[in-house]
Amino acid sequence: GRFGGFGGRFVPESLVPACDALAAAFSGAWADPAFRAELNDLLAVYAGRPTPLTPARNLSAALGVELLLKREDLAHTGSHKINNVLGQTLLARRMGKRRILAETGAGQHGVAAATAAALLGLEATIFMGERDIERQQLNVLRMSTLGATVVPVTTGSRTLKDATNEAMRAWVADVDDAHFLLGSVGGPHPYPWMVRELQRVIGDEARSQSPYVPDVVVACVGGGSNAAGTFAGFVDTAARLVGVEAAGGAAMSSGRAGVVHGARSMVLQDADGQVAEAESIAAGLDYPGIGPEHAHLGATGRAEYHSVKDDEVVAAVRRLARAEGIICALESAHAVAWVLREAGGPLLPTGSRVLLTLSGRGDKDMATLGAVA
Amino acid sequence: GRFGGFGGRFVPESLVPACDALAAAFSGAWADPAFRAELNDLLAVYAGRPTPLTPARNLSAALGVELLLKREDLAHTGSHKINNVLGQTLLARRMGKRRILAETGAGQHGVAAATAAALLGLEATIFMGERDIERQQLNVLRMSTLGATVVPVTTGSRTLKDATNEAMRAWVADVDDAHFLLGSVGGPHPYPWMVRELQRVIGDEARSQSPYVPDVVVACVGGGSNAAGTFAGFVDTAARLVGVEAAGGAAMSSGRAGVVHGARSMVLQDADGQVAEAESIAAGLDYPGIGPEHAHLGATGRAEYHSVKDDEVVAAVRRLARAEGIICALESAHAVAWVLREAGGPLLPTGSRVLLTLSGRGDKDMATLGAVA
Amino acid sequence: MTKLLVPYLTAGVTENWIDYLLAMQAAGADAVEIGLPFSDPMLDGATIQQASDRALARGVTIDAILAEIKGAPVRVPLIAFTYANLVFRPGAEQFCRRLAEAGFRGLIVPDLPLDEAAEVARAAEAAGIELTLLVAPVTSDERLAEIVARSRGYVYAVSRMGTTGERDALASTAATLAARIKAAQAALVAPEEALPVLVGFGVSGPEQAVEAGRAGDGVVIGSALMRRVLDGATPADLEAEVTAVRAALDRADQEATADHASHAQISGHRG
Amino acid sequence: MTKLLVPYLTAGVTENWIDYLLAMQAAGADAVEIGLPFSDPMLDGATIQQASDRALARGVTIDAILAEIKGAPVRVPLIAFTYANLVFRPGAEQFCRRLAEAGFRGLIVPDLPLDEAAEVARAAEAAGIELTLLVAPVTSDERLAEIVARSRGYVYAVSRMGTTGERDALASTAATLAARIKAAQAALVAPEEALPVLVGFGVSGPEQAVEAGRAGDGVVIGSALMRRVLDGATPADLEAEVTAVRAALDRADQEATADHASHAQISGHRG
Repeated sequence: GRFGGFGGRFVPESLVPACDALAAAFSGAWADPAFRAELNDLLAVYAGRPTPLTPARNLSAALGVELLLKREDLAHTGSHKINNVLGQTLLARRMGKRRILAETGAGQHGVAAATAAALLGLEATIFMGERDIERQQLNVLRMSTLGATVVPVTTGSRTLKDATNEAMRAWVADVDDAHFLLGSVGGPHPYPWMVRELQRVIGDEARSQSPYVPDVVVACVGGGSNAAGTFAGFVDTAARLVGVEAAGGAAMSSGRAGVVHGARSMVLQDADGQVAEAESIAAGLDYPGIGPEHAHLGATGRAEYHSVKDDEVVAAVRRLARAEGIICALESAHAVAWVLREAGGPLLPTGSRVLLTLSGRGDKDMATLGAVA
Repeated sequence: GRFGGFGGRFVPESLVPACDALAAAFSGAWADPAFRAELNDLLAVYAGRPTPLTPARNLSAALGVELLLKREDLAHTGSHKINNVLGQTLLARRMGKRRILAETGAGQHGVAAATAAALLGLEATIFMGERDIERQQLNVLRMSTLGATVVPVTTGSRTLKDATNEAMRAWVADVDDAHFLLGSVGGPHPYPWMVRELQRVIGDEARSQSPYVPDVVVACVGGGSNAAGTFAGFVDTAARLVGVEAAGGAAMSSGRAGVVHGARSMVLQDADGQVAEAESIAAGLDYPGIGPEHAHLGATGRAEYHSVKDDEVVAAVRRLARAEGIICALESAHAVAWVLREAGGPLLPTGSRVLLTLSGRGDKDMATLGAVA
Repeated sequence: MTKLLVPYLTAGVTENWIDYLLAMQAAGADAVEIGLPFSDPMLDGATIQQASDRALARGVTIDAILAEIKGAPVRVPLIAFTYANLVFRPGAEQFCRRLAEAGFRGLIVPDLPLDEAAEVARAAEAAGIELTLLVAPVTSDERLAEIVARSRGYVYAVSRMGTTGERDALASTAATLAARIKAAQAALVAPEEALPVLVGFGVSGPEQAVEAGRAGDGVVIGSALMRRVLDGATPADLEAEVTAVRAALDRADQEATADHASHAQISGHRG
Repeated sequence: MTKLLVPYLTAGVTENWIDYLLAMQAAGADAVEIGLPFSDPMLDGATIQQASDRALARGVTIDAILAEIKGAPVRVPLIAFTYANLVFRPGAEQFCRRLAEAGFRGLIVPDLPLDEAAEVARAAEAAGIELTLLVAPVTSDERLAEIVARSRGYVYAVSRMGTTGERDALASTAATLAARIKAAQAALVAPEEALPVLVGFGVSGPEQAVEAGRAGDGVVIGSALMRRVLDGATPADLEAEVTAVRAALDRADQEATADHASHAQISGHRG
C-alpha cells in the first residue's frame, strides 16, 4: 500500500476495517490457486484473453519505428477494465458481499462493473458524473441494459472525481453488504496494489507475446490502471516506461503531492489544496489525480510521464483508424498521439521498438468525435 | 456455386467475367498455403481469433439446457463480419484491385469492410440504405472515421436489399478496379461458397473448443453468413442445425423460391415476383432473402429454420445481458430468443446441449433498445 | 439500310402510359421495349429505377399491364424487358405464354446470362417469344460467339460497363462491341441471316442515336425518354422527341449511303 | 453534568458567515466546529457538500477565513474540521501554526485515520492544537483504545455508518459506541482525566441532541444547522435554533440529575 512516499490509506475511520478486511481477503485469494484458476478461466473463456499483440505495420512504416499494439480494445466490454472487475467481483462474492458500488468516468469501468456483477449475481450501483452521463450516453444505456443502477452525480465538476467521492460515501453507508469496486490504481490501500495485480495480466501477456523486450512501453494514464498493468510486465527490464496524460489532467507534470480519494499521490490542486477540475476530451482521463505507484515511478525516474492535447488526441484516433483499421478510445489515443508526435525525435528515435497498450475501443466516443469533425 | 436447385449466377453479362475471375482467384488463393497463412495470421494477431466459447452458466441453470456461446461479439469490429472481409480484401489486393465496394444493413459489414480496406490499403465505398443510416448512426460514424465513403441509398425500401442493388450497380461500372465485397452468403457464385469458406472458421473453432458435439447448433440468419460458417463446422455431425430468422424477414418460412441479387434462393415476394420489404428491428436481418445454401439445407431437411418476433428479440437482449453480462446485437439475439422460447419444449428438450453463435455485440443497438424501453 | 429505332417505356409509369406507347409507334419506332417494372432493377440507373418505383407505387401488376397492352391498337413489335424473378415466379413457361398472348414478340432479361438462360430459352421458343441475349464489352470472343448463336430477334450490345442511364457521350466501347458482334455473326451465318445488332445503355438524344446506329443496326433509347416522362412530358411531347431521333437516324442513313464508298472504313464492319 | 453543545459552521458559506458564528456563541455553544471548505468532502452528505461548494464558489481561501476569524470577537473555543489535503498542502506544521495564530483550539480531519495521523499529531502538538480523532461504530476494541489514547481535546464518536447529514432518528449505534469509548477511557485514565465524548454525524434537532448527549458528553450538530443557513435563515434565526437545542440539553441534564439514582442503567456507563 506504500509506494515510496505515496499511497497510504487516508479514509474515514468507518472504512478502516473494511479496507483491512479487503486487503486480507485479496491476499488470501491471490495466494489461493482455486481463486486464480477461476479468475483465469473467466478471463479466457468469458473475457477473451489473451488479447492479441498486433503489429501496426502501416504506422510503423510511416513513422520509422516498430510499433506493437496490445489490444485491450478486444477484451469483453471493450477495454482493459474487465480484468480488474472480474477479479474484484469474484473477491466480493468470496467475501459474501451482496452488491458492488463503482465510480465511472467514460463509463468503461461502469460497464465492466455492471457486466461482472450480472455474471456473478451481484447488484451493481454505478456513480457517474452528470457531465459524463451527457457525453457517454452509449455507456449509460449499456449499464442499464446490464441491469445496473446508474446514479447521476451532480456535485463539484460532475465528473469522475465527484463520482468517486459519491461512491465512497455510499460505501461508508453500506460497508457490510457492499464492495467498493474501484476502477483504477488509486484509492486507499489495498486498491492500488490489488488493481495493479489484477491488471498485470496485460503486461505479462504482452511480455510473453512480444518477440523482444521493447525499447519503450507506452500507455495512457488517467488514474493509470492500464499503464500500471502494462508496466508491471516490464518494470524489471531495460524498457523505458512512458505514461501519457491528458494535458488538461496532467497530475504528474502539473500537479503536486496531495491526498485525494484515500491516497497520497500527485494531484492537480490550487495553493490551498483545493482539487482542480481536470479538462479532457477523454472522460476517462478527466481526472486530477493519478495512482500513487505512478507518482512513485515518476519520482524515482523509473517511468516518464508526458502529456498530449485534445486536438492531438482526436487526430491520433483518426490516423490509427485510417492506417490500421482500429478505432481506439479517446483515452488510449493519448498514447498513440505521443508516439505520433515524438517518433523520429529525441524522445523516440527512429528505429525504436515500441509496445503500446490500446486500453479500449472507441465506439463510445463516436458522438464526441463527430462533434469535433 | 450450386446448392441443389439453389444458387447460380444470375448477373448481367457485364459481371460474368468478373465473377469468373473472382471464382478462379479464390480457388487459387484458398489452395495457396501462403494466402491461408497470411489470413490466419491476421485473424489471430489482428482480429482476435480464436474467439472464446463461453458457457452461459446462469442461463443454462435457469433454462435447464446446457448453453455454450460462440463469442463473435469479441472479434475485432464487434462481429463475425471481420472473418469474411479480411479474406476478401486480401483476395482483392491479390487480384490487383484498388478499391472495394460493399453493401451494409446494420453497418457491421460496412464497418468491417472499411476496417479491412484501411488495414490493407484499399479505398472503401459503402452503400447503406437511408433508413439504416438513421437507425445505425454509430456505425456510420465508425465507417467515416475509418476513412470509408458511405453512400446513402434512397431507393426502394432504403434498407439492405437496396444497398445491395446499388453496390452491384457500382460494381458493373468499375469492375476492373473494384472488388465487390459482399457481406453475406448470398449473391452470385462464387460468393455463397467463398463467404461460407471464409466464415467456417467460426464452426471449425467451435467444434474444436466444444467438449462434445452439441445436440443443437443455433445461429441467427439474415443472409446467413454466421449461420453458414457455424453450420459448416457441424454439418457432418449428428447435431441439429437451427437457423433463426426475423419474423418480418423470414425467407425460409414465408418466402418462395426466386432470384434476387444474383442467386436463386428463398425470397419474400408477392404473386408477381416483386420482392417484399422485410421488417425487423435488427437492420442486419431486415432482408427478404437468404443465402442459397440455407435454402438447400432447409429443402433437404438438414437444417431447420424458425423465426422470432421483435419483442422476443428485445427481451432476449435484456435477459442475456442481465444473466451473463453480455450485450449481444439485435441480430444475434434472434438465436437467443429462440432458445429462450423453446427451452424445455419439444423443439429443445430439457437437458439439450446447445451451441449458439453470438454473431456480434450490441453497442450499435443501444439507441434502438433505448427507444423501445 | 435504315437504322432501327427501339424506344423503351416502363409499363404503368403513369395512368396513360399506353398513350406514350402509341406516341412512340406514331413517331416511327421500329419496335418498343416494354419495361415490366421490378422492385429490384439491379442493372438500371436512377431514371428507370424511379420509373419502376412509380409504376409499382401505382399498384400495377403484370396481369394489368398485359391486359392494357392487349386492348391497345399496337402494330409495332413489342419486346418485354424485365428481371429474372418476374419470369421465374409464375414459371418461365407460363410467363412466356402470357407475353405471347398479350402480343409480345420478344423478351430481354438482363440478369439472365447465357449460362442461366436455357430454361427460359426453351420456354420462350415454345411460346413463340424471341429471347434476346445481351453482350457486354467485357464478354470474351468465345462467349460472344455463343451468345450470338443463341440470341433470338436481335443481339443486344450493351454499349458500356454500367447501368442504364443518360451519359454525356456514347461510350467508345459501343462501336468496338458492335463490330465484334458483326464479325462473330459473319463467321456464323450468311449476311442476310444475321440478326440486327441493337446498341443500348446510355444512348440519349439524336446525335448519340446516330452514332450508336452507325455502330450497329439500331439503337435502344430508354432513360432519356423516361426522364422526359417523369418530368411531365405529354405523349405529344414524347412523340416529337422520338420523331426527332427517327429523322436524325434517317438523315444519317441517307448520308451514309451516299458516302458509303469513301467512308467504308470509318463506318466499320457493316455486313 | 451539563452536556456540551458543539454546532458546526462551514466557513465562508455566506458573506456574513461570521455572524452565524457569533450567533452560535451567543446561543450558548460550548465550542464551534469551523468547516474549512474542501473541494472533495468525501465524508460529508449533501448539505455540507452544498455549503462547501457555495463557499468555494464565493472564492474564499483559507487565509481569508483565518483572517476573518482573527478579527472577530470570538470567545468560544474553535475546532477546525477539514480534509487531509488542506492540511498537507502547506505542510502540517505550517497549517497547524496558522490555525493556532487564528485562535483555533482544535482540529478534526475525518480522512486522517489513526494509522496516518502521526505527522499531523506531532505538528498539532507543536502548535498547541488539539487533534481530535474519530471513532466509528465498526472500530475494533483494540483500535478504539488506541484512538482514545491518542485523541486530544475530545473523542469524536461517529454516531453511524454513513456521511454527515440529517436523519429521521439517531442511530442506535451512537449509544453503544459512546459507551464503548467511555469504557475504554475508564480502563485508561482516571475519570476526571477522561476527555469528553462528542457524538456527531446525523444529529438534528433538540430531541436527537438530547438523545446523543445522553449517550456521550456532548453533541455536534452540523447539517441540520447548515440546511437552515442554505435555506436563508438569518443569524437571529440560527441563534434561536441553537438556543432551543441548548435549552433542551440543559433541561434534560436537570431531569437526568434528578432521576439519576433510579435511571442509572438507562443513562448508561457514565463515568
